[in-house]
Amino acid sequence: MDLMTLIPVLDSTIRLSTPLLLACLAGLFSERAGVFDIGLEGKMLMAAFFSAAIASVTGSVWLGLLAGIASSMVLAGLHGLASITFRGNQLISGVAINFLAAGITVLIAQHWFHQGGRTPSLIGAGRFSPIELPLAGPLSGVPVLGPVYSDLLSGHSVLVYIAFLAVPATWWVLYRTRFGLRLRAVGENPAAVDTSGVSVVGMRYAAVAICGLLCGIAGAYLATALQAGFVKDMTAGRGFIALAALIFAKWRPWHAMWACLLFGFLQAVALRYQNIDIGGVVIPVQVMDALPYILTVVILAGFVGKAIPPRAGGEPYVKER
Amino acid sequence: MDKMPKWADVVLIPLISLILAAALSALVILGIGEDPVAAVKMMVSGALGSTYGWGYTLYYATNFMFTGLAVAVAFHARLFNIGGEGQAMLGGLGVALMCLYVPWPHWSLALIGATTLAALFGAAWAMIPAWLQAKRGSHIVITTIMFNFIASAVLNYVLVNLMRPKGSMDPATARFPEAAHLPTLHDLLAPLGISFSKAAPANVSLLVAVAACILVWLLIWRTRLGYEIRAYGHSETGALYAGISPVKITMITMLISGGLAGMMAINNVMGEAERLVLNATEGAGFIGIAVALMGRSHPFGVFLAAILFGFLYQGGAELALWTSIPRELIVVIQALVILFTGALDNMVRMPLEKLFLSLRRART
Amino acid sequence: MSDTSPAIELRGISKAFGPVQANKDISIRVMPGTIHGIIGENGAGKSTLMSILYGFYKADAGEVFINGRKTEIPDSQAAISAGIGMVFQHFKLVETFTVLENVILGAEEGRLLRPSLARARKVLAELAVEYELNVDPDARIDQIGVGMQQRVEILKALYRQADILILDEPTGVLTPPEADHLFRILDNLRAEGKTIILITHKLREIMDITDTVSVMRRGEMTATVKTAETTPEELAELMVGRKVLLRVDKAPATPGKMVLEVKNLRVRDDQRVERVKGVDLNLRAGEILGIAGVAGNGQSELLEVLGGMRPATGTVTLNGTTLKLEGRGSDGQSRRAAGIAHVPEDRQREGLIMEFHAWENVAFGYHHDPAFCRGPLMVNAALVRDTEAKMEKFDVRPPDPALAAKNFSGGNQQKIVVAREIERNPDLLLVGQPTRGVDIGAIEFIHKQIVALRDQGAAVLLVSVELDEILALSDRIAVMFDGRLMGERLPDQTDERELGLLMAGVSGAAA
Amino acid sequence: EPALIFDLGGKFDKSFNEAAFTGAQRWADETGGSFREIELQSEAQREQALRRFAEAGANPIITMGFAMADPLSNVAPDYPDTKFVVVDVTWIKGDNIRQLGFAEHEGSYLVGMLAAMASKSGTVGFIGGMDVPLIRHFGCGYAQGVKAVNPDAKIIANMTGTTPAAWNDPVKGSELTKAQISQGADVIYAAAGGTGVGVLQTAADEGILSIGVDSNQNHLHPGKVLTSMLKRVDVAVYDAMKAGNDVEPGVFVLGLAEDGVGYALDDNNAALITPEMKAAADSARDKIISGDIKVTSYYENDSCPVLDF
Ligand SMILES: Nc1ncnc2c1ncn2[C@@H]1O[C@H](COP(=O)(O)OP(=O)(O)OP(=O)(O)O)[C@@H](O)[C@H]1O
Ligand SMILES: Nc1ncnc2c1ncn2[C@@H]1O[C@H](COP(=O)(O)OP(=O)(O)OP(=O)(O)O)[C@@H](O)[C@H]1O
Ligand SMILES: [Mg+2]
Ligand SMILES: [Mg+2]
Repeated sequence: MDLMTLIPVLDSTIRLSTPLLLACLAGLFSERAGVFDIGLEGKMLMAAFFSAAIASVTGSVWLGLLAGIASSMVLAGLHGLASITFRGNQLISGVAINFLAAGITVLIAQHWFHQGGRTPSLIGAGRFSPIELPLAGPLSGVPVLGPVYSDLLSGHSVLVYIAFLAVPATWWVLYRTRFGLRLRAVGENPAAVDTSGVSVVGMRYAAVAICGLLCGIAGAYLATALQAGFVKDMTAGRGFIALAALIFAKWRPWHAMWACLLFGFLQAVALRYQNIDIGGVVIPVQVMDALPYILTVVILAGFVGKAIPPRAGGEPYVKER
Repeated sequence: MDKMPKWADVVLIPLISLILAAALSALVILGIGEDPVAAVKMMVSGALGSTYGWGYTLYYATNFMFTGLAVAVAFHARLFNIGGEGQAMLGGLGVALMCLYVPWPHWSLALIGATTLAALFGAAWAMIPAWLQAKRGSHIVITTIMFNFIASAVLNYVLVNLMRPKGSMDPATARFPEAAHLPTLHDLLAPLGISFSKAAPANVSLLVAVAACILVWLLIWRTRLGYEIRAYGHSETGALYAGISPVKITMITMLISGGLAGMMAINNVMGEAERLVLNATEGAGFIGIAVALMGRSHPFGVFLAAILFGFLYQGGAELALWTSIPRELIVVIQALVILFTGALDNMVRMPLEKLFLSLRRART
Repeated sequence: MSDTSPAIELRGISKAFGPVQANKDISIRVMPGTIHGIIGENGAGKSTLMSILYGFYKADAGEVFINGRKTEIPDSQAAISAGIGMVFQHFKLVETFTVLENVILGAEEGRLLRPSLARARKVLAELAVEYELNVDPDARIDQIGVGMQQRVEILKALYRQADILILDEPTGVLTPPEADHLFRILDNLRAEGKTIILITHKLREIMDITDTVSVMRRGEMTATVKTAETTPEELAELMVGRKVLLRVDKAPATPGKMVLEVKNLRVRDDQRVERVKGVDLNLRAGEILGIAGVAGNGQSELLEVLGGMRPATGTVTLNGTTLKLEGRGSDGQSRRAAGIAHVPEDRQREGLIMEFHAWENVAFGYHHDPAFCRGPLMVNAALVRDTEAKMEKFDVRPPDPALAAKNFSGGNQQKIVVAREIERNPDLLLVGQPTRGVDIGAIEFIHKQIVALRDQGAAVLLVSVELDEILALSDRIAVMFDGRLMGERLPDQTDERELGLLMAGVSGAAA
Repeated sequence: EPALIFDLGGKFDKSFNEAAFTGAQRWADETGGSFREIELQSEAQREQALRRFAEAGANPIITMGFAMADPLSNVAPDYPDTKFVVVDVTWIKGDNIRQLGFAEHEGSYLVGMLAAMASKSGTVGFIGGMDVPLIRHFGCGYAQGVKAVNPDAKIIANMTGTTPAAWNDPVKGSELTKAQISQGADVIYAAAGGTGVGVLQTAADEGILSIGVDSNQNHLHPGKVLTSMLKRVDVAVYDAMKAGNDVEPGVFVLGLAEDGVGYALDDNNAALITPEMKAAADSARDKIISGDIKVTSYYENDSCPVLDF
């Protein structure tokens, strides 16, 4: 592959990695705090719908983004209610949230827009448009660097840059701040946090809220930047790929970025080429589709380094039986 | 002392959860500008008002019995098998292979053959996550989710590239031969003088599902294996003490669970579609979770919950057909049932426990 | 003293966990600058009371006064602000964090970590000098020993400038020298004017270091006395509610043929740390070998290996046949088939399935016994009958086979386990902590049953952290320290002092 | 009362299914009648939907898409008194089935010519939905039209997928569009149902021209959609509903001559189609009808003379 065919693929990798990355970081906050979340998919879907719906009604993509985030945070709150306050099973709660989002988005979409569960196509200010990085124009002529900067790095929507900036931000919050210390502690041993005089419930709700926020951005990106409107089930399993990436990254921010880029790249390739011929061996597109999941299973199996989740993950914090 | 009586645990709590889910569903219907009472009426008449409705209700219920049992069996060993969907897909592949490539003399033999291979395929698909859980400690929830996606890719490949008949455009297998067609309830009840809709797909698999309920009950509560499964589910260290091998129990339980999920295919693939299509499972693997939760992992509870969900599904399909309420309403109801009977269980349980405790205090 | 108000005063504290009344109307006063001991049997409610004081649990009723002022303690933050620090029975540390991170957790200054860490490093260095509390601030918790971890817990409290320090059974996991070190630290702290509450059930510790002592029994505070004015015997009586007679009438042993021979047994735990480091022992029919030691010195692992619960290397022969120690054939089923019965240390997590009926538990581990089975099915009626018989013989109350195990009291749960195991007439009985949390009447009963089994010719391997129990039951005593046996003693030729030294790894005259 | 069963793309796919809906709606508006409808969610529901409508006495029952062929041939014999209409199926047996095919290659030929005339780069694109002969049939006609205008033109063809999900995957449509643009395409024809929405959107965003399909999609991005290959499913549905119970069973193929296919010209693309382009396309239309131009059908021997898929 030469640069000119590679760049569009990588360009598309960045676009497709963005929702994965946002959702993956969302899951990272939640799971680092000990709240497992298989409801990333549902939260993204909810946000995708509400962002598109509000953007199409108001004509403002920013209002849409806010609505998307709010709706995702409502689901996050529900997850918190079930798994933190009522100490329910986090996995079951996640499953329920995914179904809830899948159903309710279509119901409301149909009720509001009568378009078979879609929103009207977004136009103009209803969508995020690409932004040019400074000097993208003048630099585009420079060999190698030019295309990389002007075609690959420049010209994405603002949410893409937010997603990639969220990686160092997450790292910094997690490892350099008081909040991060407490967040990690609450995922490892909530009793230690509790007896240190910090509210376990508060920390976990905070983490779940951040998770909702990031999922909200991810969903809004799908509906208002990557596409121009909502169609039902438009997340198409991205929440689960993000979950896979999270495990693949062993719950670490920088690794999460690389994992999401890898999975985004696989998607980009699978989108462009139906069957890939590598030295006479034809790899069917289904293998590309399934590769993120297969890789995750391999990682989980511990054949390539062991993925140890936060120790208190998945368990509600119960003081009194 | 228990915090509350057993009947409260197995009857009262699910009932209250169900009522809450129903109430919220009604609010949702109101919210989308429809009339809940009319909707319920239509669901009841569509799902239970005719033998046609019953035929579909029971058809769906059959699916859910298999997947519900699959989840329930695994729950007893404290394993959360989210992979029923993938296992049922693979089961479908097993059924298709058996029906298409073996010249069966009679449907009964075909049913036995197809059931066996469906169960084997489903079990095989559950085996890898089980092995990874038992031997490598990989979280079975995550691996079974991953295996659902992998299963759908496998099926996609097989249907598109291998089993699609020449010249056909659909990614689907050819129709199964006449000899592999299962008798429907119409055929079964006609000799008894009961007339049952010819169009509805409920078929002899229903009887297999009921038999499976009974067998699972026997397995869990009457056999040594069931005893070991339950012991392991309650306490892993206890199982170790008693010489119950965690690896063995995890594997066997998941094989049984996967086998049950796979067996669903005799109903939807062999009994109804009579060919294997993409997405034949239609989410039944996930509904199994709701069914097992509602049924408190007891086969009789699963049986009842499966019928309830069969009703919801058929009723929901009717709604979609005759009103402007989208079929997704049942997805929402399903979500609420899972939420209230599963995740928010304590919301109902905690106040009830307090109530029973203070009642007892008042008595003594 | 009379005009100063107490550092801590609790009034009418009550707390119920569901149906269990853990604390009933408890009042207590602790004067500043003193060490106050709290003793009581397992489950008496000591930890619960202190956890309430520390804001970990919320009391159902009652008031707390700190330095004479009524103080609401809704959470641990409030307790910390009131100057209370607590070292829990089960440490509350984040294992993947460093010592420093654990110390600052919840007591950081500002939103950023670096300044907090820097300050804590300085303070820790000062505290290390002041109180002999040396720890490596950059070590990860899961890489240091329990003694060190306890220091971290104490440092956490001191870092938060606690004036009142609660220690919940701090010596349970310590070797005697470590315990001595701890008591020196506590002395220093008292000298600084700090107030200390010490929970323990070791009477000697109470007598050695406390100024006053309170006794708890079944959720109630039965007495508070000045230590100088009481005796261990009196405290023991207060603790259990009647005169204690910790002697078992038994005839001298008549050891028969060799039953168990263990050579060079080595065991690693789940973290691959070697916990048993080459143990040799043998045991004859008709004798009881008691293994003493501070908890965590490998005796649990020894018992678990023999019971088929974990793999090991070395050789173990039972009645002349070699037992497999790894893989197939080394599990609990094979051990039972070979004639080993096992009363495990933790009846609730191991010996019983708490959700199972009593009759189901009576088959636990023996569920393949042909007497209970027909083909793959279990014959429940036979089990219920068997359970009724055992319940009657062992005086299990209530004698209801259908009751779930969790609904029996601790003593009765233990009786069910002991009945199940002893009634198999094993060649070798493994017993771990047989009377932990069991009332005195049941203790006597269980001890009698063990001796009776010995007299029938069984070999008994007894592991207990209670020296009294070891001394009362054993025909021979071995002490285990750091994964090795420190030598054997005969019960009538040794005493608690000598055994205590051995338990601390001081190997005395003979080996 | 007639009934209409949409295929998986859903009734608002702006394309194939929406054309059917438009036709049905026109009938309803004109006659004041009403019709039943359902959007399928999965393969497994096809038969249930057919049966349920037949049981309830709907007549005729109009179904969309080749995937209905198998369920329909299974169900139709059970309801001899009900008339069934199926679009895009021409090969099944049944006395009560009206099977409608379209000469998509003829319509595609015309839009192919327009594409070649509008292209400045000499490279045009084709994005198909699910990779089935039907869609290759579209692509093949299109390629012949392009080559007729510019024998040197380069045609980039991609299919969205191999399953029905390919009809409803705008993200993939958008990515494929970007890929084709990076290879130089400046006019892209989307024959991909709902996926085409993503194609048209991206083409408009990136400032190139696109060609819609089935319905008139010119209005989706006025001035940016060159034209649409019309497949008059709306007319077929309208006619079937109008005929009611008397709808005539049999196999019918509608081409340019029957006005079953064509290209769209309206205010939205008036500026894009120059009079010369229109003249060329219209004359080709006449010649195809008269037989002077022969557009090869992909079905003839399952291959295309001018394009490899
Ligand atoms: N979190 C809890 N939930 C429910 N019951 C509890 C809880 N903690 C303690 N209990 C119960 O309360 C009672 C008192 O327990 P507590 O831990 O206070 O006893 P203790 O005196 O500290 O015993 P030990 O010497 O074993 O530490 C016991 O019956 C125990 O089972
Ligand atoms: N974890 C628990 N869950 C439910 N009930 C319990 C629990 N622990 C104790 N109980 C109930 O409380 C009662 C008292 O139990 P507890 O263990 O405190 O008894 P006890 O007085 O210590 O008796 P023993 O001396 O036999 O141990 C028991 O009969 C039992 O029904
Ligand atoms: Mg305690
Ligand atoms: Mg007790």
